[in-house]
Amino acid sequence: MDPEELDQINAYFERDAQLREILREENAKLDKKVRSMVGTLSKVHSTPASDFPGIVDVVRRTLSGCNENLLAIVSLIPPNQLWRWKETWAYTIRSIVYIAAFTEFLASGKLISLQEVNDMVGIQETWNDRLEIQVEDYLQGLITLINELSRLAVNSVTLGNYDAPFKISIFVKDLFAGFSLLNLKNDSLRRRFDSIKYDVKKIEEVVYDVSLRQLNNPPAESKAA
Amino acid sequence: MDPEELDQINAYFERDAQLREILREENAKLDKKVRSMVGTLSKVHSTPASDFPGIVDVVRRTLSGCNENLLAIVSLIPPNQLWRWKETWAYTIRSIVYIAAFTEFLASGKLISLQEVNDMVGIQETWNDRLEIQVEDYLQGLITLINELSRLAVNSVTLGNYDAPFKISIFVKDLFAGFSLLNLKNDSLRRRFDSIKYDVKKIEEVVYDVSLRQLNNPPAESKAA
Amino acid sequence: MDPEELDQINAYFERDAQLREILREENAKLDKKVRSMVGTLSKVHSTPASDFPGIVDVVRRTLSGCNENLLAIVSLIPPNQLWRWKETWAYTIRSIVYIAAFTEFLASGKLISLQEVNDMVGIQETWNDRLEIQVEDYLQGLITLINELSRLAVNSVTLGNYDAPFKISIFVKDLFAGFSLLNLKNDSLRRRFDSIKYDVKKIEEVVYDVSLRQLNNPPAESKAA
Amino acid sequence: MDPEELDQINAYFERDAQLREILREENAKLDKKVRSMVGTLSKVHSTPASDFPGIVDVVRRTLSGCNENLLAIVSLIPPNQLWRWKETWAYTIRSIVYIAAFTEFLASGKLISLQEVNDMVGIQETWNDRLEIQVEDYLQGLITLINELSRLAVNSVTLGNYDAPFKISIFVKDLFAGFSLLNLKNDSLRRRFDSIKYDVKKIEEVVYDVSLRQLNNPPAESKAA
Amino acid sequence: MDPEELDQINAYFERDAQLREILREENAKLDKKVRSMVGTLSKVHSTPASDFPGIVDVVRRTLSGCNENLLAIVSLIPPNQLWRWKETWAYTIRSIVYIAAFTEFLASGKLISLQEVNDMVGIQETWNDRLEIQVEDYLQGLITLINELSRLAVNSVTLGNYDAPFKISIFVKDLFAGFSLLNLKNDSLRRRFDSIKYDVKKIEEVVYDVSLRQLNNPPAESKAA
Amino acid sequence: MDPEELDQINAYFERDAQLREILREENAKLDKKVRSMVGTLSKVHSTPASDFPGIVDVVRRTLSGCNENLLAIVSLIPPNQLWRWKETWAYTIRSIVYIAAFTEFLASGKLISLQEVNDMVGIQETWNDRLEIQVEDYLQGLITLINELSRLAVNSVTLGNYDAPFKISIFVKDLFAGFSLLNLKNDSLRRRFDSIKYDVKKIEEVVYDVSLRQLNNPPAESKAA
Amino acid sequence: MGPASASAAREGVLAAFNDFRVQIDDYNDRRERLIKISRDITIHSKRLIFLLHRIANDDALDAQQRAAECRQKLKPIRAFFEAASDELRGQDFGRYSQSLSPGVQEYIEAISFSHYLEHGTLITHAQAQALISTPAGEPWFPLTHSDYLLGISDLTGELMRLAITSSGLRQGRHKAAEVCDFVRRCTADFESLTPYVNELSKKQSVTTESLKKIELAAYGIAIRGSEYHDFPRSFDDDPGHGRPADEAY
Amino acid sequence: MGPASASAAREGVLAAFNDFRVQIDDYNDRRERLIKISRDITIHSKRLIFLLHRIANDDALDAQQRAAECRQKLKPIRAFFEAASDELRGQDFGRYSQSLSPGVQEYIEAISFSHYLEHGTLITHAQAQALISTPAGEPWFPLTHSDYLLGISDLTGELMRLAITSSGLRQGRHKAAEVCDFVRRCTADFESLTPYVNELSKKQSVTTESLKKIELAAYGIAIRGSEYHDFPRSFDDDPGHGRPADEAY
Ligand SMILES: [Mn+2]
Ligand SMILES: [Mn+2]
Repeated sequence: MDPEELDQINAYFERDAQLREILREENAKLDKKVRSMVGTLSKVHSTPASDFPGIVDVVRRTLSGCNENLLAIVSLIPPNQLWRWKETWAYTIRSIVYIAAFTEFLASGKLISLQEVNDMVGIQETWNDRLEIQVEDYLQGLITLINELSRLAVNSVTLGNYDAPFKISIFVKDLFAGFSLLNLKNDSLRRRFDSIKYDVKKIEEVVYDVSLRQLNNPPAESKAA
Repeated sequence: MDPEELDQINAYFERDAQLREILREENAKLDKKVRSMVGTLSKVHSTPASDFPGIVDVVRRTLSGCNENLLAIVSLIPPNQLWRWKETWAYTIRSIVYIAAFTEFLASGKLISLQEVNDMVGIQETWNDRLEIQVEDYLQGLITLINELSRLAVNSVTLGNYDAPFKISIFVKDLFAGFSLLNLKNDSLRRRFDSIKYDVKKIEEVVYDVSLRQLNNPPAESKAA
Repeated sequence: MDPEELDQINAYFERDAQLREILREENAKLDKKVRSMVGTLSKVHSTPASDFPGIVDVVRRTLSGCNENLLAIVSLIPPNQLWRWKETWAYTIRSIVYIAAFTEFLASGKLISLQEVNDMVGIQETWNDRLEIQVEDYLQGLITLINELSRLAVNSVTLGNYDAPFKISIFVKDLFAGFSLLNLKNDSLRRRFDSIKYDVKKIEEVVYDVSLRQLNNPPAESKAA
Repeated sequence: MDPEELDQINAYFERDAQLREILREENAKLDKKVRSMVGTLSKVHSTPASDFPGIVDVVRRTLSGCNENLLAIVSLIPPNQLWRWKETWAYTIRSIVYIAAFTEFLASGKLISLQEVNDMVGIQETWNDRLEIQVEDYLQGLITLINELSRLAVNSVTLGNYDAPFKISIFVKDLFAGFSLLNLKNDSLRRRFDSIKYDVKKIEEVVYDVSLRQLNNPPAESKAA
Repeated sequence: MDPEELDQINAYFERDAQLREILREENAKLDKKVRSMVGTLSKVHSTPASDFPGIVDVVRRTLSGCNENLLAIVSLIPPNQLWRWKETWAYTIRSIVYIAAFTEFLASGKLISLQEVNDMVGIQETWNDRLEIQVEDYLQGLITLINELSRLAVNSVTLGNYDAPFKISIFVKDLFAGFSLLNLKNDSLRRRFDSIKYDVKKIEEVVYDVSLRQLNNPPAESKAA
Repeated sequence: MDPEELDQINAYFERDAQLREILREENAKLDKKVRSMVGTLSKVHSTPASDFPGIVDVVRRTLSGCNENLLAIVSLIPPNQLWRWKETWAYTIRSIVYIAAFTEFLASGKLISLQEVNDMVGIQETWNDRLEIQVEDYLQGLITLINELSRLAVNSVTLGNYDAPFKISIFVKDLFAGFSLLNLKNDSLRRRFDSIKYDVKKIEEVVYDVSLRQLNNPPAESKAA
Repeated sequence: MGPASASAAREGVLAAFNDFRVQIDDYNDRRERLIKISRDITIHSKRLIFLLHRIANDDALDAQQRAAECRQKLKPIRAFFEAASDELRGQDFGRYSQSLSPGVQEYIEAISFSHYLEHGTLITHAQAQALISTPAGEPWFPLTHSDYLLGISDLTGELMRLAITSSGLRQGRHKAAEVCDFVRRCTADFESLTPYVNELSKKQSVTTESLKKIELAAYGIAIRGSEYHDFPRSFDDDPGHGRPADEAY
Repeated sequence: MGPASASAAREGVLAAFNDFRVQIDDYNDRRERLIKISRDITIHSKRLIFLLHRIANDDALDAQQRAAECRQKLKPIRAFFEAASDELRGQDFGRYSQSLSPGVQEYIEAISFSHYLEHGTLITHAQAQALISTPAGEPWFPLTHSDYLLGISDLTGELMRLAITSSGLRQGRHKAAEVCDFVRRCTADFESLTPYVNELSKKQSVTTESLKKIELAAYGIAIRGSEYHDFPRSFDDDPGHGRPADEAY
């Protein structure tokens, strides 16, 4: 190989390796925040529904603080290199989607949209050649939410909240119907989607247990759902 | 080596690779229809039994439309090469068996026979050196049906339909007894059969819950189911 | 090759092989005791809680007798070679942590500390270049305890003890929250930690079953937990 | 499930297992003959060329006797199931191709065609949905022949036959050129083809040794070979 | 399990484990002698043929001394348990066959018989329910000899001994013809037999090199072989 | 779990991870030098023997410069943790042994001792609880040397140096005899030792090729060797 | 060494190897025969296990009828053992018994299952050996401890299936608890033997998983039973009263 | 939340997911198309490599004729690159280029082989990029460093085949030594890059094996050549003088 060309190639890879290192460190900082929010959110399994707003508040404050970390990351990525580096933060971004979607469900019972997640953490449209929540990341985050909601259905009943499973059931079934519309390849999204079938089943069984014993408030509604 | 023979050998290798490609595409088209039918059928879990006929109708129309896709596939397979290519569509065919059997159960409460599945999708006796529903495929489809019926037993009760579990119980126990008479090898069929004991158990538990709470109709009727 | 040097190399390999052999034998003796304690402890699954103190007593007596085996091992290890030989006994030490922690939970309902495990089996501070319970070993032992406690929750209910699952649930959730705060790498500890999520879920389901049917004594308590 | 249908399914599974067993035994009988022919053929390495006709004769008699074994096998295969069972005998068939091709080379110096192999062992056109020499099997057999011919080139010279390497060289180079025109996939055929370059090289080296030492007959004759 | 039966089974296995340990130690002693003989024999590769008798003598003396080790082993084996324990010493016995066969070839140019190996190390007919050279061990030893003889053919020529390759060639080809008579399963013997094809080829090439250059003494003989 | 203890555990994991990271970086620096020396040494395959001293000189200068890197590493290792961290640099150390041994062979034709390697790179006796060339590392480096020498034998002949193979043969056979006397377990050292049998054979074949054609200078010498 | 002696040497080698061929062929043929017998025993034993599952919950049959059905199915297996015993005399047992092991283990699994269903206890080694013996009580060949243990280890998997399928049925309610106890004791007993029998220690984790599944079945019955204590109709009533009585329920 | 709003929520979810479906389908379709193009490029490149092996030793052809045959075979590949370039504009290159990588690497292997045969040198990155460009010299898409390096790495395997098959032929005698030199330099250059390109470090051991095989071929020629130096007819004569002159020898 021409020595000059060899040097150029070497320099190119060197720069690459350095950027990878720095990105990994920046992502580790963001990830730390994410873990702490996940920890806070996990308290819902042993908290009466009336105390959910407090939990949601705490989490959302940290969530909007993630903006500075994302800013630090996006400023490191060279233009148009989104696809080259996204693996570095993909896993963290998915957790952010999960956190945002969980708080939205707890607050309003509704499904958060991808745009709303962007807004919550301040991801700009103009970053889209460097950092962006991909559809796949959004869907991965929602699957984590479904995994968690099947636990919540069970634990709500333990805490005497017999209506929660019905709300969760409607929410999850809608989402499941949505997922069923997708033509998924045999990839990790597909495998995780297969796993939520068990969550749906578990939630159905909780709703069944409560209905059978007529513990919930207005049985009419659940039948209509 | 004779140049002409060389050309023939090359052409032979070429044809093979192309056929594999086209078959995969044709199967993908059929598979899309199958997924859509599975989606429609999954509505039974949140629909009163009185609306089942509508669902069955929609599905059966698509099902008979699968004939054109099967025709496209069978016309591609060279004579006598069933065993060479069957893996391409085996998974799809099993889903077709499941769909046909589910509609039959919903419509008549009866077990569909392999021949009836053939008739529903227009698979001809004369295709049998190229495309055929194998006994294994038929049995695999039935196991999927059992998996789904245990969910249906649970969800029917939630929707206030207390007779459905009894119907399902009779149907599934009969099928389970049938499977038990088969001398299965230690293959995937055996493993999947082994898993349906949990479905049988779940259905039994639902039947008990409903009977002990005397929620179902007078015994005479359940006998008729 | 110099014959003298060859002899030295051979002698070196020989010594090594012998020490490995003797350590394996010594560890086998200790392991036998450990297995017997595990066997005794496994009786809790079919014993009323009132008889636990007897089981704990028997086990603790054997446990403190392990000191002589550990002494035999530590006296064999050359100075500074802890890291060379620890694999020989790591698995056994982890079982000892599990046993100590299980007896402590049964006796007091509390989490044993690493130091308390050391005290129970007489591991000295001064051995620390040769034999030591590493933090990893301690955590691994606790994970085994969690695995076992999910079984105990199930079996307690079978024996009619409806309060045990609530106690176990509080203990395990606290431990789980602790583990969640650790920054685990992608190693065996991480994989096993992932497995305890299933135990937590299982225990939640047992608590759910008992609460749903209002079988436990003071329902107020479970809600407060 | 219909008891009669169950019996049929069971019988179907049974037949399958038995057929596999019997086919294996029939193939073992054929394989024994094949081994014996390979043994006889290996004598060419220590036999003067003048005695080759005798060896060829003996082998060809056994070869045509293989017809009865092939007949036994083909009569066992159900119609259209060539692709299901061909793995059972593929290895043996490849050896038959090798034997037939070797005898043809020894007798006439020519390359045997696939059809001529069929004729030699009496494989009928009408069997082609059950038993057939596939193109791959034919090519695999020829590669084995090339492996053997490079040994023969060496051993001929040792026995003082200096013309044989020239004959072999022409034959093998022609065959090698033919193989080079095939568009092979990255499969076992490709890998074995890749290995014959060493045989080609060895044969060339022998030809050079003999020519440079002027051991072979006058050029005119070698041209005729 | 009945406690008494459990104890008996435990005792049985305990005895077994102890015997295995002692046998392993005894075999290690024998193996040490074997290694030393293999080392001595490897000198033939750099020694003129005239000095072979000295090497053979030294080795044979050690070989007959192995009798005491074999005696120690056989006296440990309970009656009729040959097949239970033979794996312990099989590998060593195969090396003994190799050593005995190599010395015989060097001394007389002949193939040693299994009985002669027995005589050389004093294995008694009456031991045959406890310790015996099996046909398979004998054949494995001969294969090792063939591996070594292809090296010897090469190294003899280096040392200017141009007749040795011819002797070796005749000996190995006879042996190879013998092996070809065997119907070997797809086991380790078969795999190793496949490997000696390379040795045969190598020896053929050495013979070719020497013949081509007419370096050997009476060319007439080699052609007649 | 006690928050303070959690913090300690986390701090412990943190320290560990950092040390691992820094050690990896330090080792990477050393590894870069090692690769460059290996690159320089590989020039011997295309260089006349008369130019070897120049190559040896260049390499040895870099080699003694490795001392600063080793110093950096040893200063990072906590006392007594040699066995914990040695995997980090073991591979690099083995390459250093190989490089030192290769230069020694090229310069003097002799085998370097372990102590001489230590001296060449300045590894101190007092480091031995933290960084040390283990006997295994030394032997592994020598095996790499043997692998390389069989290539050198081949390439020397290509460059017209017919005496080199004889020198290499004597050196390697002596080393091989030494290795044969070692009582190696079934580990990576044993497997690599098995691989050098092929190198010995290859060198023997090169010596054979040269001797057969009488290309080397004083044939008497090779016979005496 | 002249040409004459060379060809004599060759003849000698070939004669010796012809002899080896006979021995090796005999060895392989015998192994083949035993492997086939082993497969046949396995198939029949598996069928017996399937049958036992079917009749275990069949109210229509009493214990005697069940035992009779079993003995019927055991008959053909006796013929296979008899055929195998010819190949396993004396020294040959050590040499060839491994080929038969899979069949023997599956057979032990089947007869121990049958024994458990009839008596509720673990078949002993002696009882199992008696079922591998001539009608006169002469063992066809010795039953090794490891075959015995490995067969029993597989039994726990069948008991797991039994516990789960029968836990939904009325008469199965007590069964799960009994099975749970039984398998727990097996698991504990095996634990002390795992250091000696390599395969057993591998199977032990499967056994533990089975035990957990059985515990869950027993738990399910217990927790559901506790709830229905106060209900108008008892938990132990047959709730499927609307069904025809002769249905295998 | 009444039934009305529940069904509204469901409609909202389904609408959003329908949108996702379109995006995912588009992504998958595009990947499929690129994978097919990649396969086509691979097949054609492999054929070119086969062709190069055939004509490399063909005396009947001169350098120009060879180059012409190559250009002929390269033509259809240009069409595939053109088709692929539509899918790889701007951001999409980063997203989809991996699907095309195997084809690009095989293409690099082919053109670098052709370049070596014509010029005896390594094709540079710029030269390779020029062969992935429109006739006007506009790159269809950027050639990544790793695709370039991995393609070259595979070239060494083809050179090994070339060295061995041609080492038996008259005109191949010099070739082996040249190839040996060339591959030795490639192996050394790659060595410094292995820490950065994971796949390259895996391929490096294959490359080293190829180098050893080439060294053996060169050795064989050298040692045999040395012997025939003194022979009546020189080693470099065509010894196959008895053959028809037009045979591809
Ligand atoms: Mn079983
Ligand atoms: Mn290639």
